[in-house]
Amino acid sequence: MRVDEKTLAEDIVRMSGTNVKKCMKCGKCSATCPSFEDMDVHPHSFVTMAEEGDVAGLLKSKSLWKCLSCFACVERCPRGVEPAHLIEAVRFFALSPQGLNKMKPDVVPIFLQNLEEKGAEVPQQLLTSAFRKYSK
Amino acid sequence: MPINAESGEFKPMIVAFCCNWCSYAGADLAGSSRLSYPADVKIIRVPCSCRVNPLFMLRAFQRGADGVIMCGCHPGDCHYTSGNYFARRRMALLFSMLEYLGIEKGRVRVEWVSAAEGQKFAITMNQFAETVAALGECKRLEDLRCQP
Amino acid sequence: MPAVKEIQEKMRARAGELLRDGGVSMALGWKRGEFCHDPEPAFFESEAELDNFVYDGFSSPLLSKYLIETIRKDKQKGEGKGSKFLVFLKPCDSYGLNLLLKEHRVERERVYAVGVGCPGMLDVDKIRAAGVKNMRSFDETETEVTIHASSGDKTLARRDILLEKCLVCKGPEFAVQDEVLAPGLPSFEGGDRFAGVTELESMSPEERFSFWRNELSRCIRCNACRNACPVCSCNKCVFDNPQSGVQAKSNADSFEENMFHIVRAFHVAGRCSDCGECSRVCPQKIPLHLLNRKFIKDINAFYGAFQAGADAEARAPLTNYEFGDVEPGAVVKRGGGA
Amino acid sequence: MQRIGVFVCWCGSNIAATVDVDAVAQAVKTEPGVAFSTNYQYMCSEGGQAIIRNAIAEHKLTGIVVCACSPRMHEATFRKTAATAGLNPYMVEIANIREQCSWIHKDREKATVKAIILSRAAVAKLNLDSPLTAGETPVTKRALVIGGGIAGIQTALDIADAGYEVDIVEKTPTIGGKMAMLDKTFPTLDCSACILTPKMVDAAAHEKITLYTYSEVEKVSGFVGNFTVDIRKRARSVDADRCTGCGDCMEKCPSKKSKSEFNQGLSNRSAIYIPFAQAIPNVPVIDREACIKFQTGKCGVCQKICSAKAVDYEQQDEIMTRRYGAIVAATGFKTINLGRFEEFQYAQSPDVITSLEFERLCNAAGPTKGKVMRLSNHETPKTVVFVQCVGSRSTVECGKTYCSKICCMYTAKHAMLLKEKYPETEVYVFYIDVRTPGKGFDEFYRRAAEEYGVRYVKGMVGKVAEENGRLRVQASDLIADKQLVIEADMVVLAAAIEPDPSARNLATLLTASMDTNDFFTEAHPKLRPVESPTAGVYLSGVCQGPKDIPDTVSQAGAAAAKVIGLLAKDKLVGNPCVAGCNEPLCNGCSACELVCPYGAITYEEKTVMDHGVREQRRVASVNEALCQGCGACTVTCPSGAMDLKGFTNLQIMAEVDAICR
Repeated sequence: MRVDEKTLAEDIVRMSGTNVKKCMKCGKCSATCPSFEDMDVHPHSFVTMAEEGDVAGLLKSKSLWKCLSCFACVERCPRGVEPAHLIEAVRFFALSPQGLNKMKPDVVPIFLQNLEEKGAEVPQQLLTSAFRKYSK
Repeated sequence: MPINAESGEFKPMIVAFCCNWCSYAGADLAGSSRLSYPADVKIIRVPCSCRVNPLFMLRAFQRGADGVIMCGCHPGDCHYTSGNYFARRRMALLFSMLEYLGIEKGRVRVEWVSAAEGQKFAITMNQFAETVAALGECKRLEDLRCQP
Repeated sequence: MPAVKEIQEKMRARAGELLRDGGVSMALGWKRGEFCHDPEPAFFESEAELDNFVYDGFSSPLLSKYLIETIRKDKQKGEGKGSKFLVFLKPCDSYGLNLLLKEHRVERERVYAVGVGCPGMLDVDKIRAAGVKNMRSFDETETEVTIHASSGDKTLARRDILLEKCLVCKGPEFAVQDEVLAPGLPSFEGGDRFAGVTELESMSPEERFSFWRNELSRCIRCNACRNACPVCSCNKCVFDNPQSGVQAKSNADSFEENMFHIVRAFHVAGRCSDCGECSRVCPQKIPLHLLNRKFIKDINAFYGAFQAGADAEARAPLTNYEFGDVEPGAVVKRGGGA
Repeated sequence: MQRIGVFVCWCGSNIAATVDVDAVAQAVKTEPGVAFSTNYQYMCSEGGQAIIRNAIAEHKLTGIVVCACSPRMHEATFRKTAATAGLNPYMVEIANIREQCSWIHKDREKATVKAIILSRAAVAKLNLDSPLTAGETPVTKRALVIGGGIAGIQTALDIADAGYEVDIVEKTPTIGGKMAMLDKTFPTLDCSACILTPKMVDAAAHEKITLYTYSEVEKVSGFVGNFTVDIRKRARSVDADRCTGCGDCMEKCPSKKSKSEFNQGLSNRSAIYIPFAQAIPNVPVIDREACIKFQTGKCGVCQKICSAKAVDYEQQDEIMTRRYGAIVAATGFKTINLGRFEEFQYAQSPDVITSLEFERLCNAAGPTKGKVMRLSNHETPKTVVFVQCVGSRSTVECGKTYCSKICCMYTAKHAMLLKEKYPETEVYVFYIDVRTPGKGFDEFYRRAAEEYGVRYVKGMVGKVAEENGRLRVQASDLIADKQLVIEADMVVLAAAIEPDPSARNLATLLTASMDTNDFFTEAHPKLRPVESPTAGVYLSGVCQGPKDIPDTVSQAGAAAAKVIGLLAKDKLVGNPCVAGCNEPLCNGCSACELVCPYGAITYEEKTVMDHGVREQRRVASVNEALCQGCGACTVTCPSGAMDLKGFTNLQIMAEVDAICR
């Protein structure tokens, strides 16, 4: 892990391609989020935390893995802040030090099996988007 | 311009065309803020940068100027709405042509200075005077008949 | 494909027709000059005068500019009001006429423009350089020219003895015309007309300076360039006007190097159709087109491709602007339109 | 040859401490044309001015150079001084030896040399000065107001009350505009119609005001003080002079399926219609698109029924040409199209409405007689959700980046009105910020929350979905950090407002500039807020930017004051430093016309004397009333025919020469 949280936060924001300063705290992202109830940190707070450089908070939040990447917040945000892209970027930073950023096709059936057995623990939409992103 | 006889120091002769509404006011602000720049810079007031005929610049060089600078309102801020846009095209073409004719880069310059930018005006003039001083006397466009 | 002589006859016949009953009171064409290689612009007022009409590989001079004075005199006489003047145009000449129309120097309704196909104009200097002395007459086809001279007969490939402007031909289309005779002659387009400019741009400032000093110092201020130029048509030129503050009628000292040619090039910037007449007529062989083409090249690079005279409506680059135009400082930094 | 006096100012020690003023005065003595030179402590003081006046008289000076502070400071002062001494005020040049010399240089010798050079340049310029007189143009004492909403009406009334003729051009069949559609007005809750209709009547009855409704401006030419405007009076198909406004035709008209514009499409109207009961003029108009007679040729009921014989199917559009001294744009606004905000279901659900529609539902004269009801089942809603900032403050393509300014207040008003009528209703307002700068505004909003129990929730609505005949509103409560789901019966969207689309075309006609949102640009955002940069064109109401009624009325009055100030003048005195064409030199090429930002240059066929030859030529002609003296034309002109008085080519070159000497 990098020591310098501020630099890391800047990297995350830059990588996400979002401009967190454009956020006017309207909360439409949180209002529109289908995973809101499962999250501890809600999309609008996510943006604020990124703006404040609270990387530790972002990395350990449950929300990081609850976001479905459905992009409803991206679609609805009136300022073009795109919180989902921010979450994607944080995910990448959470995964890359663990060497887990290369998702392999053979792990997908296991997840899917779990899905059938235990119900919707890992939403399929997340799996698809994760596979698309991390198998690159 | 002649080299100062006593010190041997080269003092460039610089003509600055300033539009009345932004840059001339910017120069005044530099003055009232006591921001100094070389005395070699002499300002000619014009209503708008679009009043500056490329001919005037050539004329200055012909008469022995070592550098000529034109200042106007920032694009979009012209008092006459569009004057500086026309000036910008004229100067872009003129500068490119002067370079093509082998006149040293740095003897001509355009800078947009607003009425609030006294500091920018002073910095610009300091930089420009420095650049021109480094280039030395401008002989390439000088006309000997025009010398005393 | 008609031979050049045939085109000449067609033109002569058509001019005759139009003078006789086509409502045209005068025809502007070329007549034989002192030598076989210098036909000169001429007015033809009757069919009989057309005997001297010439159209060949040396009919380079632009005619449209003469319309200004012709129409002006016609108006002064107050007679023949509304009468038309026939002018012959090679494809590249049509751009010049369009410029005159656009700048209201000539009224469209007073002109009957007859376009004629052009086989490519010949450069007498290149012929001389090929060893021809005292040229007396010549025969030409689209590909070859046979010179009859005191030094003997010589056949040269047409391409080798074309004027520079014809090697970078704008193509066989007419920018403006009322009718076209002998269209579709092959043209020699395709050359890089900016090659000379690019070459100069790649030199050091000192080399460029000495190049231009060497060229421009030969200027004798004969004003041939100015007089040949289709857009240099001011009622009174600033250089002839004591009130302009830049009057200078003859060459003395370094005015030509420092002011005259720069100012002239700037005056026609955005209006120059690149007809190449200035360089062709220069008795001192100064490559003046390299000044104009520098502006054309820069204009194309900075503000988008523009061909002056291609139409009579579009705004010229210097009477137009865009918010995001390049800054003069950036131009100097990157070394012009290179 | 000029006789020039040079007056070097010390400005106390401001100049004299750094510049040897006496040396400057001595050095310029030998300059061509200089007949007198002196220096004095404060040239701008009465004593200094007296020295100048005396010297002008004593030395028969033809012009003066004052070497002092910036011309931006005292040029006007010294021009007046010169004028009182009988000199032309434009025979004055200033050498700026304070701001551009003494204040920035420390070395006395260098500063003195520079001051001498600057003074020489001023002398060189003055040698070529000639007396200038400002041109005068007469003023047509009549104003045109475009737009008949509250902004236009108020502007017209104020101008007319000052005694000037005013015409109002309104594109719809009646004046009144958006304000006529409103129910109550904040922050006083008085009825909109009660305060607007008297003004409408006043405007119609005012002897100085002429109304052109159902009319549009088609062409504008001329300039400040002298506009010529073509107005297209569209055919009403009803003779206004004969019509008694009885309304029989509307009743009998068989085509009754057109959406009422006035009621925001919430009710239908007949093809021949008066938009609303208090419309002015109270004369119907036939909507030819909807009229059976016009579409099929078979009907004519209204003509048969009309006892006044006012219905005229043959009526044609009429073009009138009128002259005006001033033009006021008061074109107003419309709400933006919400069709693309799919998350709010505006296009899909009848129970999702805009605030303006809600306004009509509340109104006792509205389509429901003031009963607020769900349009799907005509039941009174139990839970109503108001959403703020719909399309405002948004950088997405279908939104507007600006704040629409009025929504916070009218939403508080709506919430209150609703609670007043139906106290049991649950009312939510979702806001991003509540913006209430205005007299009594914050108190008004707090009343809604505190006295009426309106639930203000900080957060946006993310999604509205129809579910079991109700609206499922999913929103966030940012303070509680909760996601709320509300089963609502009605959702009211505070749609962003945008300039009326007709403004774009009008701006082109008036050559008035607009910003990227199509609001008219003011001449100066702070100091000239009701004037357009185009002289003689003024701005009133929302066409300049979002505004509520109090702001609109104030601005309308301010625009009227500017118009009155203009019309009160018999003549307009222009800037004498204008461009002029030396006709024998002009080629007639039109280049200058293309670069003139004011349309001040036109071309005309003129008889020109050139070297004793008289001939007809196409030459440029400068309208001195329009020319602002920028000089763009002078540089564009290839032949040097165009020159700028006060800044001529020769003068600037003389300055260059003097500096480079």
